[in-house]
Amino acid sequence: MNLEFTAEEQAFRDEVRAFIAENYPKHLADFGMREDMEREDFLAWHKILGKKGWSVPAWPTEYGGTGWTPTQRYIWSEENARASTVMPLPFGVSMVGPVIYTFGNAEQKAKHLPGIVSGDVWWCQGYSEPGAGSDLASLKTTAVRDGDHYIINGQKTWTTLAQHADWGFFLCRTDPTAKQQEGISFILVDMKTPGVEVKPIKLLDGGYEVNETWLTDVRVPVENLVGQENKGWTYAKFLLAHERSGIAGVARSKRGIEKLREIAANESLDGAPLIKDFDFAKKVSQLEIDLAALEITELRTLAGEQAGKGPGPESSILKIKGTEIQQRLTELTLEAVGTYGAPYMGGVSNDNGSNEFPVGPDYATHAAATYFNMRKTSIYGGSNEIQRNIITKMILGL
Amino acid sequence: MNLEFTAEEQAFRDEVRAFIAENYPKHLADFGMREDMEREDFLAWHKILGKKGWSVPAWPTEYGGTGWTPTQRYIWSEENARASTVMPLPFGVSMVGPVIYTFGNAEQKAKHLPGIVSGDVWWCQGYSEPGAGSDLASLKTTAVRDGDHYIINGQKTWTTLAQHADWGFFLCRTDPTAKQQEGISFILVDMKTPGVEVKPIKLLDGGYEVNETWLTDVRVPVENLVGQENKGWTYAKFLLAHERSGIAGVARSKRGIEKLREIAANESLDGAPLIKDFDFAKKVSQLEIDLAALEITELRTLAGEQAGKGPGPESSILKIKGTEIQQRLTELTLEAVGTYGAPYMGGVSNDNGSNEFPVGPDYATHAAATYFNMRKTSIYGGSNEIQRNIITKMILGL
Amino acid sequence: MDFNFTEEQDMVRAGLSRLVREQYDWETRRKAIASSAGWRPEVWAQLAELGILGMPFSEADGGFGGGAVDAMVIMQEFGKGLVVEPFIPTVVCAGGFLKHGGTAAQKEEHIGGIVAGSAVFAFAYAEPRGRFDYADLETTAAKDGAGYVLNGHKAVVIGAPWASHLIVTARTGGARRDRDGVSVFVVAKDAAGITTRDYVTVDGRRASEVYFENVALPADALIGEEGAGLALIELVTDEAIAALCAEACGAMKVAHAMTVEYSRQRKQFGVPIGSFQVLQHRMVDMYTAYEQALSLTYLATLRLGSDERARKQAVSAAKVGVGQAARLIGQEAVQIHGGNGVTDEYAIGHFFKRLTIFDSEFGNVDHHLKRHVSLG
Amino acid sequence: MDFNFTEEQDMVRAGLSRLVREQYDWETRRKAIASSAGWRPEVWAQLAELGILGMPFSEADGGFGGGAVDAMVIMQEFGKGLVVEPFIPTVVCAGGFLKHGGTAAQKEEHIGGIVAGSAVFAFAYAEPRGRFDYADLETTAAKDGAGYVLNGHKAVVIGAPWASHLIVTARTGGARRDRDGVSVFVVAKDAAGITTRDYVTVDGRRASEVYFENVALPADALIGEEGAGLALIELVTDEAIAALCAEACGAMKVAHAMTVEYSRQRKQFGVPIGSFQVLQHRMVDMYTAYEQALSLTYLATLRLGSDERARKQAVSAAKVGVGQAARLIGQEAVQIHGGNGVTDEYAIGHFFKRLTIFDSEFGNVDHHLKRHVSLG
Repeated sequence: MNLEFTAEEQAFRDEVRAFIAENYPKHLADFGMREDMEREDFLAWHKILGKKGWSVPAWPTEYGGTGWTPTQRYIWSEENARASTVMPLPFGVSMVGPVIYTFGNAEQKAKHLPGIVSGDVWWCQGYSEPGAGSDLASLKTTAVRDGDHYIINGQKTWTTLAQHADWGFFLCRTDPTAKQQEGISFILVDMKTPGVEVKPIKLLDGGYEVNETWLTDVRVPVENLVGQENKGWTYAKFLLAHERSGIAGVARSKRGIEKLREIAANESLDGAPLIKDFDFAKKVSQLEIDLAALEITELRTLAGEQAGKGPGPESSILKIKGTEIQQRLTELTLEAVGTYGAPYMGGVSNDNGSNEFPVGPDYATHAAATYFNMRKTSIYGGSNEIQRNIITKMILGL
Repeated sequence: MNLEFTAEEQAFRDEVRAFIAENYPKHLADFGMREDMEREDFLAWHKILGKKGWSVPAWPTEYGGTGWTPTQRYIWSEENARASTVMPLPFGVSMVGPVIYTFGNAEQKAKHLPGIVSGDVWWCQGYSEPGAGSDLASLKTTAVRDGDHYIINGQKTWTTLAQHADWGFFLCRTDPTAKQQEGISFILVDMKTPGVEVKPIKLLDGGYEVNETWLTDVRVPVENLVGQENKGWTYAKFLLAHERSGIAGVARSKRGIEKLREIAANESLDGAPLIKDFDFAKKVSQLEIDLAALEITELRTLAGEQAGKGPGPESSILKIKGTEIQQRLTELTLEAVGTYGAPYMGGVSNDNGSNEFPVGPDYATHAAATYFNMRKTSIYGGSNEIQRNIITKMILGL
Repeated sequence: MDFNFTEEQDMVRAGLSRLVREQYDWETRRKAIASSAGWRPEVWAQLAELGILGMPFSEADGGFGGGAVDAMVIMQEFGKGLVVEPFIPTVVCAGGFLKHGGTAAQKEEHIGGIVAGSAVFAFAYAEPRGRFDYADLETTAAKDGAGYVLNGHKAVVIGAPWASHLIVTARTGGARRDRDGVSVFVVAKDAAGITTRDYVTVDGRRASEVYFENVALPADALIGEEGAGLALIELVTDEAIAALCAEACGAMKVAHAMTVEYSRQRKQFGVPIGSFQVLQHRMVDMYTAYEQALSLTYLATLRLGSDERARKQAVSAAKVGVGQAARLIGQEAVQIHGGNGVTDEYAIGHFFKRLTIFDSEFGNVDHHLKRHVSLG
Repeated sequence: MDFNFTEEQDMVRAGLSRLVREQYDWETRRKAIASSAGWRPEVWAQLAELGILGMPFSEADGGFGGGAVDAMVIMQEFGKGLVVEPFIPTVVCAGGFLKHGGTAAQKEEHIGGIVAGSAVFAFAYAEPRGRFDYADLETTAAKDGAGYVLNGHKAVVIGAPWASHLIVTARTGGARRDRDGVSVFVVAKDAAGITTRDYVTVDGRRASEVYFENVALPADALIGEEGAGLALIELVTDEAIAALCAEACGAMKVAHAMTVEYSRQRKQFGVPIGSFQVLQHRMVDMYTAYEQALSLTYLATLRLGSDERARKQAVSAAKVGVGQAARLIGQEAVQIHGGNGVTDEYAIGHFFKRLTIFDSEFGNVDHHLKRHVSLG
C-alpha cells in the first residue's frame, strides 16, 4: 500500500502535462460556465484527444481505449482539472458508448463508436420523463413495432444540451403489458428524424442547458435497438452505474477549492484577506478534508474495479459525497464574493442600464448562478435519495 | 406584543426568588446527578412546595393548582432553574395527576390527588414493554377481570425510579381481541401489591435510574381503573402530550449554559481561558441562540394554551429541540473538560487505587456520565422519530 | 409578557395578505420584475393609500403610531409574495434614520413624502471592499464651508433604480474602519455628481452601483452628529435586520407550504412522494426550523427598544437562526421539488434565490455569530 | 499508487480477527475490564508470541520489518473488539520514540522487551492544564550533574497501571508553551519518587495520575536531543493518531454492523425497524461516514513518511474526519438501538463510549481543524 507515483507514472504525468500545455486551445483556457459555450467549444478538446487516442481512456483498447491503469486515469483527470480543460461530455463517452460496446452488435459498434471517439457525433440522453423524475421505470414513452421500424411517441425531459445533439439514446416501453421495469427497450434515435422536437427549459440560474424533447410518430429503424427488445432496463442500470462512477468530480473540485482560495485571498474582511479569517478558512479546510477522503474512496473503488469488480453500489457514495462537496464549494464561493453575489449576469435587459458587463470583480460574476445551477447535482443521475435507497438495498441488505 | 414583565409580574418574581432563597434546603443546593440522591432528597422541595400550595402550578385550582398565568409559570421555572432546585418529579405532577383529575372519578381524585400535591406518594410509569419501545400500542401486559379485581400479568421496562415508587400507573390490555390501540386500559397499581417485582437496569453511564418491572398475578381492585375500560389509549395520548410540554427544559438548559461558561472560563487553551477561544465560544453562542429560539417557541405555545388551545402537536417541537439542546449542552460540557472527561467516577472498585474521590476538577467529575445519560432523552417519552411522525401527521397533514 | 397582536395589526395582516394574493400573484410578479421598471409603482401608491408606508411613524411625524411589530407584520406578508417594492430601504432604513437622528426640519421635509409614497429611498452603505463592516468606508464627505463634498462608490444599493433619495454613509474623519468619523447623509438622487449603473439582482430586485463625484451637500444633509454616525447606523440596520428576518419568515412559510403541497401531488413509484418517511421528516425539520426562526424574529423585534447589548444579541441571534433556517428550507424545498425545483418556471426556485441572497444582507451568519460571541 | 495489502498483512488481519472473535468475546472482555487487573496479560503474551508486538520494528532492531500499514491493520482489528491492551502506548508511542530518537543503546535496552511482551509502556504527556498542547508543560527536568531531576504531574496517562516504563515529556528550558526546551525521557515506573493514582476510564480502560517528585534521571534517560523534543513528539503522536484512527475505524465498522443487524431483528409497529426509510438513510449516512473515515485513515497512514507539512495535513484531516464520523456513528447507533442502546448490557453503548473518548485523545476535532488551517 502506498500513494507514491512510480517513475513510470511520473513520466506519464509529465507527458500528459506537456500534451495539454501544447495542445489545449488557448481561447478555452479557464473557461467559465457551460452556457456561454458554443457547440464547437464543447467539442474542441474532445476532437484533439480523439486524434491523439485519448478521448475514451476507460474503454477497452479494441474500441479506442487507452488501457491506462487506474493510477494513470487518476493522473489524467488531475492534469485536466489542473488546466481547467473542457472535457468531453459524458453522454457519448461514459453513457451510450459503454452500452454499445458491451451490449450492441457489430454493426452498431462500427457505426457509432468511431463518432464518439472522434468527437464528431454529439449524443443526448432520453431517460427522464415529466412526472417521473428518479422513477425511471414508470416511463410512458412507447415504441411500437411497425415492420422494420419502431414508431416512437412520448415526451422526455431534462435532456441535457439536446439542442446540439446529433443522436440520442432513449428508453421506450415496447411491451405495455409488462410490469414496471420490464418491457423497456434501449433505442438510438437520429435527432434529425421528423417528429423529434427539442424545446429549451429555462433553469433558475437563467441558463438553458436542459430541454424537453417531444417524440411524435418518430420512425426509427429496428436496427437502432440495442441488445434485446424489452431488456433495456438492464442496460439502463449498467449505464447509471457507469455514470455515477465519474460523477465524484474530485479533480474538478480540487481546482475549485484552489479558485476559492484565490477569491478569498482577494476579498477582505476586517481589513485582512478573507482567507485569513479563521472562520472562513476552517470551512475551506473542512471541504478539503472531505474531498481528500472522497479522493481516496474513489481510488479505492477504482482499485477494486481493476481487481475485477465492476462499478458497484459503492459508486453511490461517490455520487452522494461528490455532489455534496460540489454544492458546498459553490455555496462557499458565493459566500466569499459577498455583496457582489447579488447582481444578475444573465441576459435580462433593463432599460435603465446594464447587465451588459460585469458588476464587481470578474470572479463574482457567475458565483450565484453556479451555486443555483449546482443544486441539480443532487437531483439528477438518480437523486441522492435514490442513491441512499440503492445503498440500503445493495450494501446494507435491508 | 412585548417581552417586558409588568409590575405585578416583577413583584411575583421577587416573591418567588425570596421564597426559594428562604426555604430551599441548603444541603440540596446545586445538586449534581440524580443517581446520587436518596428518596428524601428527591421529595424535600416537593413537600415544602406542597405546604406552600405551589407544587402543582399547572393544575386546576380546585385540585391544588395555583392559577398562575403562563408568564408566572415561566417565572417560576426560571427562578427554580436559577437556583438549581430539585424539582418535583413529573410522574405524579405532570403525568398521572392530570389524567386522574381529567378522567378519574370523584373517589380516585379524593384518594390520589392530595398525595401528589403533598409529595407524600411517589408514582412511577408503566408504559413501555421490552421489545416495544415507542410502539406503545403493541403492549402485551394483560389485565383480566376476576370479580371485582383485575389480575395483571406482564413485564414493563424503563420504569424510571420505580425503586422508590409507592404507586404506579400501568397500561394493560383488557380486550385481547381488539386491534392495536383499542382494548387497552389505564390502571393504578399499589407497588406493594404481591406479584410486583422491580429490578434495576444498569445504564451505560453506570447508574441505575430505570428498572424492569414484572407483574405476576397482581390482583388490583377494579376501582383502580381510570376512566372507561378499553379506553386507556385516549388517556395515554393525553398524558404524552402533557409530558412533552414540560420536556423542553429551557430554564434548566439556560442554567447549564451558565455552568458551561464557568467551566470554560476555568479551562485553558493556548494559555488563555477556553471561553476566549473563538471556536469554542461560537459553539456556546450557537447553543444560546437555539435555546433563545426555543424559549420563545415555548412561550408562544403557552400563550396559545392560555388562549384555549390544549397542548397540541406543537409540543413535539419542544420535545425535539429541547432534547437536542440538552444533548449538545452535555456534549459541549464534556468537550470543555478535556482530558479529565475520561476518568470514570462510578462505583467500580480497583485494587490498585481509586475512583474513590474525584480525579481532576470537580466540574469534570460527571461530564462524561451526564453526556452518556442524556442520550436517553431523544429516545424516551416517544422517541424524536416518533415526534416527527406526529408532526408529519398532525401538522403537515401527510 | 404578551404574544398577542393588536386588533389593528391583525387587520393590517389580513389586508396585506389579500393584496398580495389578489394583486401580486405569481404571473403578475413575473411580468413586473421582467419589465423595464422592474417594480410596480401602482402597488406602492396603493400601500401609501392603505397607510402601510406610514405605519411605523409616530402620529406627530405624520404617521400612524405603529412600531417594529407593525413592520414585522408587514414584512412577513411581503415575504410571502416575494414583494420587491422597497419597504425596508424607504420606510425602515430612511424612516429609521429620520426618526432616530433627524432634526425636526429633516423629518418635516422627508417623512411626509415617505408616508404619501412620493419619496422613495435607497440606503447606500455597502462598498466594494467593505464587506459587512459599516465603518470600512472609502467614501468620504469632506468639509467644504458649511457643507460637504461627497466622493466614492457604493455597491449593490438595493432599490436605487427606483429611488428619489439616497441615505449615504461616508467618512468625515478618522481612518478606514475607525468607529469614529462615520457620518450619515440624505441626498436627492438627482443631485449633480451622482451617477448610477442599474441592474437586476439574482433574486429579482433592482440595484445600482452608485458613484459620487464631488457631490456638494448642504450642511443640513447631515443626519445626526458628524462623525458619530456608527451607533445610529447600527441601530437602524438592526431594525432593518428584524424586518428582513420577518420577510424571510414569510418566504420560508410559503416555501415550506408549497413543498408539502407538492409532495402531496407529485407521485413517484406510484405513490405521492409525501408518503416517503425520509421526505416527511425532512419537511418536519423545515417546519421546526421555520418555527424557531419565527421565534427569533419575534425576539429581535421585541428587543429593538432594549439596551444596546440586549438589542444586538437578539438581532444577531435572529440573523444567525433565520439565516440557517433560510438555507435549510431553501435547499430542501428545491431538492424535494426535484427537477422542477431548479427550473425558472416553478415559483419555488425564486423563493430559494431570495432566501439565498437574504443571508448576505446586513451581515451573514458568520458575521452575526461573531457579533454574538463578542457580546457574550 | 497501490491500495493492496501484502499477503503477510492479510494473514495478520485474519489471525487477529480470529483471536478477537475467539478469545476476546464480549463476556470475556466485560469480566476482564471489571477485574482488579483491568486487562489480560495473557493476551499480551499471546500477541508477543504471534509477533504482533514486534511487527512495526525493523529486523535490525529485533522486529519483523513492518511499518505503519501493519500498525493500521492491527489496530483496526483491536478496534473491532474494543481490545484494551496498550498496543498504542507501548508499540506505537514508546516504540516510535525509540525508533526515531533512540540511541543504539536505548533501542538495545528497550525494544527487545517490547517485542517479547515483557516491557509495557505508557506515554505521560498530558497535564492538568495543558489541554492538547504538547509544549504546554509544567513538568520540569532540571539538569543535575550529568542527569536530570524530574518534577511534575501528568494527567490521565492511559495504560499506566499496567506499565513497567513511562515515556515522559518535560521542560528542560524555555518558558511554558515555548516550542524550544521540551525533552523526552524514558523512565522505569518503579523509579524512586514516582507515585501513581490508578483509576478506570469511562471507556473501560485504566489510567493513572502520575506524580514525579525529585525523580533522578540518568543522562541516558533522554531520548533525542535535549530541548528539541517537540518535533519528535509531533512525529510520534502523528503516528499514534493514525493508529488510533484505525482503531476507531474498526470500532465504527462493528458499531454500524451491529446497528444494521439490530434494525433487522427489532420489530416495532409490527415490522422490523430496518424497514423504516428514515432509519435506512441514517444507516447509509453512517456507512458513508465510515468509508470516508477509513479513506482518511489510509491517507494519514500512508503519509506518515512524507514531508512534515504533508504528514501533518493528512493526520489532522484524519483526526477531524474520523472524529466527526465517530461522533455521528456512535450517537446514531445508540439512537437506533433505542432504550437498549443506553443500557450497560448491550455492547453498542460501550462502542459509543470508546468512540466518544477517542475524540479527546491527542487533540479533538477543533484542535486538528485548527492545525489543518494553520498548514493551509
